[in-house]
Amino acid sequence: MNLQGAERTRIEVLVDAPLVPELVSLLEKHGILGHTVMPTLSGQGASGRWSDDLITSAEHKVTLLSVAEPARAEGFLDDLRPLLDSYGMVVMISAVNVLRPDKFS
Amino acid sequence: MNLQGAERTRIEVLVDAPLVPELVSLLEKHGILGHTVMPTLSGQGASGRWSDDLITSAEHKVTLLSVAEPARAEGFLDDLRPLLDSYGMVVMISAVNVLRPDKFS
Amino acid sequence: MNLQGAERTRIEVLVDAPLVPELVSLLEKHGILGHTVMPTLSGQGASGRWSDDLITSAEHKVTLLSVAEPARAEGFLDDLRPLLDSYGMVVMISAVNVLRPDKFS
Amino acid sequence: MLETLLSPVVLFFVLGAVAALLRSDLAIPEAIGKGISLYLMVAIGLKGGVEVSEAGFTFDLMIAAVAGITLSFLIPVPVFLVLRSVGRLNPVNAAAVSAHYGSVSVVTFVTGLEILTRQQIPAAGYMVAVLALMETPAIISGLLLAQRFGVTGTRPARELMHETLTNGSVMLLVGSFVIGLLVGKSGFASIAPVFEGAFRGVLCLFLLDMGLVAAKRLKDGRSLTPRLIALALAIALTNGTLGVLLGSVLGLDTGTAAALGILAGSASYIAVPAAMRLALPQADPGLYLGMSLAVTFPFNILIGIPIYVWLAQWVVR
Amino acid sequence: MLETLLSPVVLFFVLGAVAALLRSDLAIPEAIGKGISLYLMVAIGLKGGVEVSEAGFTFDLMIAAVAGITLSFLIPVPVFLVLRSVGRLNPVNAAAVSAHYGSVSVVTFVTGLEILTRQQIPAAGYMVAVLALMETPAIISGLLLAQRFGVTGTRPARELMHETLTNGSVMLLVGSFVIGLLVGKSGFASIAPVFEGAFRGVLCLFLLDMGLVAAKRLKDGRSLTPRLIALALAIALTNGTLGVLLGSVLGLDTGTAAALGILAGSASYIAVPAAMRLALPQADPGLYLGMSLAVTFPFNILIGIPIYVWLAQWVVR
Amino acid sequence: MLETLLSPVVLFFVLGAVAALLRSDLAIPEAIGKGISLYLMVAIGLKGGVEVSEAGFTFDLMIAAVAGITLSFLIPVPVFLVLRSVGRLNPVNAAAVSAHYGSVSVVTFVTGLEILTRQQIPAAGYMVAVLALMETPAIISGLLLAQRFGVTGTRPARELMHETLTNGSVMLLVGSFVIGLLVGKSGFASIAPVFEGAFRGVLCLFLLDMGLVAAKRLKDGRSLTPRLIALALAIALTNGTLGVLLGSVLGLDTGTAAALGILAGSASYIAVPAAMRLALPQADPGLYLGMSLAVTFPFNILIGIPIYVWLAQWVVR
Ligand SMILES: Nc1ncnc2c1ncn2[C@@H]1O[C@H](COP(=O)(O)O)[C@@H](O)[C@H]1O
Ligand SMILES: Nc1ncnc2c1ncn2[C@@H]1O[C@H](COP(=O)(O)O)[C@@H](O)[C@H]1O
Ligand SMILES: Nc1ncnc2c1ncn2[C@@H]1O[C@H](COP(=O)(O)O)[C@@H](O)[C@H]1O
Ligand code: NA
Ligand code: NA
Ligand code: NA
Repeated sequence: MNLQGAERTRIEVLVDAPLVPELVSLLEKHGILGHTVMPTLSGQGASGRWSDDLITSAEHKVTLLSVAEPARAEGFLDDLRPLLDSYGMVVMISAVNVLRPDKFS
Repeated sequence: MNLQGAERTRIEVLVDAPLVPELVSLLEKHGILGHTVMPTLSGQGASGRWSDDLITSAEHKVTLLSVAEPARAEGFLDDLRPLLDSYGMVVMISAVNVLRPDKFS
Repeated sequence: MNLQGAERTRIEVLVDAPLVPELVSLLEKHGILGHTVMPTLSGQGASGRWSDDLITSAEHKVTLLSVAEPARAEGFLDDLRPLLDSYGMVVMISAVNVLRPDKFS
Repeated sequence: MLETLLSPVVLFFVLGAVAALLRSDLAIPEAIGKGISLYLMVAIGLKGGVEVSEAGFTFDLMIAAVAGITLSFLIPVPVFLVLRSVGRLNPVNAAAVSAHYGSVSVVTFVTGLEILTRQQIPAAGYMVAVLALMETPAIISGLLLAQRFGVTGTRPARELMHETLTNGSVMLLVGSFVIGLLVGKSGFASIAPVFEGAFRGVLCLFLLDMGLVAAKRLKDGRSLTPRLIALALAIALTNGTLGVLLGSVLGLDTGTAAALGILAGSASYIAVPAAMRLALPQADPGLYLGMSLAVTFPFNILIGIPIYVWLAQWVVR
Repeated sequence: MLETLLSPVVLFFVLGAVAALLRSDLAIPEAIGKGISLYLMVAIGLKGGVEVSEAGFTFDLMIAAVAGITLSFLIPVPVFLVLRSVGRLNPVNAAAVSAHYGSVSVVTFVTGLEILTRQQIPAAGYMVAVLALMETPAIISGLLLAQRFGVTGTRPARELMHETLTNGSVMLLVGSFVIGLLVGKSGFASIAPVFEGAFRGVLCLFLLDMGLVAAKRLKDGRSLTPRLIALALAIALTNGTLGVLLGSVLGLDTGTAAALGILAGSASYIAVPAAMRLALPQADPGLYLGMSLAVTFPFNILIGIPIYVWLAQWVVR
Repeated sequence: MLETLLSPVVLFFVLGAVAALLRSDLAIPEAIGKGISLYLMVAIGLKGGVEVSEAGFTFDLMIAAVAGITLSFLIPVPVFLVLRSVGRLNPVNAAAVSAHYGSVSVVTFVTGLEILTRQQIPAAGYMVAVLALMETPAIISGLLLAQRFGVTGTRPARELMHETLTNGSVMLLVGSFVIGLLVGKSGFASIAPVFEGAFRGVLCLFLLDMGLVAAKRLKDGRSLTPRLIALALAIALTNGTLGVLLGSVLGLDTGTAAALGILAGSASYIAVPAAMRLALPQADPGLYLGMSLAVTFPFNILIGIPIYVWLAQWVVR
């Protein structure tokens, strides 16, 4: 299919809420200045089931979405790899087309 | 990879909540009758950081998701372009496969 | 574009909240042990408009996201097809790359 | 009846409905609406429990309980037949709707209690227990009806039974009732400011929300035809009248007989829809929620309750 | 003035602001903040309605209403001109900001009422109606100003009118006011624990939230320049003074004149931003929310209100 | 002890736990739970501040403060050693868990105060200040322990210090305490209906939620072994006993010594987990939340508090 716009890399990271600022710093280090955080309700993985009770936010998970220029995304992902296990993150990478591509450099 | 189902265009628009009805009208004008709105928590872009405080909903951002027949999606996106700057939207376009493709005409 | 990581199938199902446990059982039956549930706010489709009022959760819709090994995804989707109409679900399938692919078998 | 309409509780319901009909953007956040409905169930459960702890387990209580359970079990049958014949619904939809009318609406009941108290003919405290008992039998009837007509639910009966009995609102009502019984009047005193003093005010806010939700649904008009709207009114009125008469025959006092009528005439829109979405996914939620929430509920709040109360005053000697 | 600063309501505002400035992770969930703001509007509407039901529709009420509407209509004009010339804003931004200053802030008003009551010079109950009347005229002025300078809004005038008049906060204020009028003092009694007894305490929690939100926004400093911050202060002070003087000239009593000043000096951050985002999407929300919410609001809570009150005590003989 | 179990607050905790164990779908919306927990912290802070404003800064206050800080600092050390040897945890997990036990649980403390008040041996008002002071030192101890065993946290010490001190719950407790001090008994009167009158009722709703959350977590059993469950009980009991004895030796009165025991015996599940997730991301949150929230918390509510109170009555002459 032929889509409008210019291609960029879409990175989605499912991560515990307290760790988001760390990841945002890492994004910024690679010159990726835009992101959006989205909520989740519950889930299940190797470490069991969880659902948001918000008595404590330590395990409250959110999705961090960032659309970035492919080369910068590569750099970010390289830096992210060593953190994956201790942070318990799930990372999804796909291609996406955007309008106004200059906004996602 | 070979995926089940038929290919459609997936449009995701990050937009301020008060503007959603405008976009839905625009979708309908192009015969795209299905959509789903999803919440967001916070973000950062060229115009700074924000997080939902909901004292005022003027800057409360949501994601509008619509899966549409490619030709209709083209038409919608063409009409959307001139609004991008003043509305401050982020638009992502990708291909997606759907089951029951007749529902996404 | 050349993305990092290994390719998997990304399945997103928009479904009424009370039916999620059924779908999770179905995922597990096919050996897909990970998923995440995300909230929605409102939408429109062939059966009309809705928005979350939560007086009753019977029509409260959520998105069930699962990233799975392609063959297992196929099996799951085959089992899902007959339920589509009565459950009123919307199913999106796409390819996604993941880091730590062993987690998404 | 005008007096009823001028109660703040009912006026807030009207305000919500008017706002929705004018397409106002007024909206109560989901979490707040959910939170208030949990609060109301705790408050009503506690109150009932404390009252029964004072009055003891009486013969009347047992009679009312048996009457309530019987009504909840049996009401779905005629409702099903009417929905099939007059309403022209298919078996699965008719079965799902009929379960809603056999079960009860907590908020209708609570609003009724308010109005009875205002008219100085309070219902007996044990009616809260009857309320809890009436929530679930109708679900079983509805599913049996569906089964008889060849519709097999997707879930094994045992699982469904468990889900219905451990439904959040049932557990909260029953649990709070038991806590009220255990702590009695003296233990309740320290928490009374929240669960008694604040009750009416919070109920106003909830009915504001219910007015918004019900009117929005009526306006969207999903799956509702004039014929079904008429049926939703007639069924409520018939069941309510039946409840009052039964209460009167069984010798309950005026307020209590009226409360039984309110329970019989009301339709569930919390516990039963959740159960039906799961057990009969083929049934159309727009249909059963439309009838119970958008038609029967407002009808009862504005017209039904005054009628049942007036009827009870008339038939109970 | 120190006395004002030591009211719990103001202290909680300061606590919220301090927490945000220290970059604390303290945050009130959105749904709670929204819920409390709905509660405050219902409570204030009811209170006003009940008071007017006691005092009747007086001549003073009409005078104050006309004064309020006039202020809301006219204030945007000079504000627009100042923002264009001194503030160097483009027409669309200047128009959007000016609409905010013509309209009013419910929470500033409520905090003002609290302080007036503490000082035993309460404002008349009908000022709640004036508050509701002042919310929307400024929106029309703002859009007319934008139009005169070649900016055409995206929405047809009729639609916009409808959206503005059915705005959630307007409907809730007016609706609750009418309910208060209808039920009167006796009908209010049963819901008073929630809407009167709990009012001040809940207001504390809301101002805690407002402190957090306002200071966070000031800290992020989106679109705000020192020049615009100075203007946001000067405009509030001028409008507030104007309101008090007008009230005094029209013969309102001390508390009521002070309340008119507080309304005139306050700027909207709920109804108007939502309308502007829709009608003038080209305008920068960071700008108008920054000025009204992050500068004018805290200024009024901490300094403006005491000044207007003191001025009213001085000029009203 | 039976008397304690029949307090409504404890009964609602049991109801929540039972609902979760029966796999009921009962759930309190997140925003409501969060909102209530903020309310409780404000209410308890205000109450403590008002009480200290009446009683003044006494010598006892200083003694209790020093004792509390010391306990919070030192408790992690033996807990760490036991978790390493008996619990067979790796250093990073042992350090993270030990920080939780040095710190405190606000809700356990509040429930304890309720029970002390019911038994007419109230704790001194300044214990709220001690509560706030005990929240953070344990975090520092925990991180120092991790460091000594070669685990370097991911965050610079200064940043972490700042985050811990500006943690939302700490700021809210301390801020409300200061506001209580400033406004005193007279200023508190107007907001007392919300922060005093409603306190017990709201606490019931919160413990309902805590019962649900704790039991659900226990049932899911993430990362919990029987050995760790036994340790979670033994550590709580030992620390609680230690706290009571220390209080008694220092000459505190019965209620205050019991409160110090409750603080020492309780484990954090709000401030510390958030800090640990950030500072020691390698540690397993299922482990430290499981031990503190699913085991120690219910134990303290149902058994620990009565024991510490009884012990205090016995040892304080
Ligand atoms: N295959 C998957 N698809 C979608 N979400 C997943 C998947 N695996 C894990 N997750 C999410 O990531 C969280 C942590 O996963 P884990 O570290 O495997 O326990 C889970 O609780 C899920 O919310
Ligand atoms: N590259 C990006 N990836 C994801 N979200 C973005 C990106 N850029 C902007 N956004 C979102 O869009 C909003 C508006 O962006 P902007 O107009 O650049 O300020 C931001 O606050 C983010 O929530
Ligand atoms: N084309 C679409 N794009 C995105 N969401 C859709 C689409 N069609 C339907 N939906 C969502 O699925 C729900 C049910 O659809 P339907 O069964 O067609 O009423 C709708 O209310 C929407 O939330
Ligand atoms: Na019924
Ligand atoms: Na103004
Ligand atoms: Na401790």
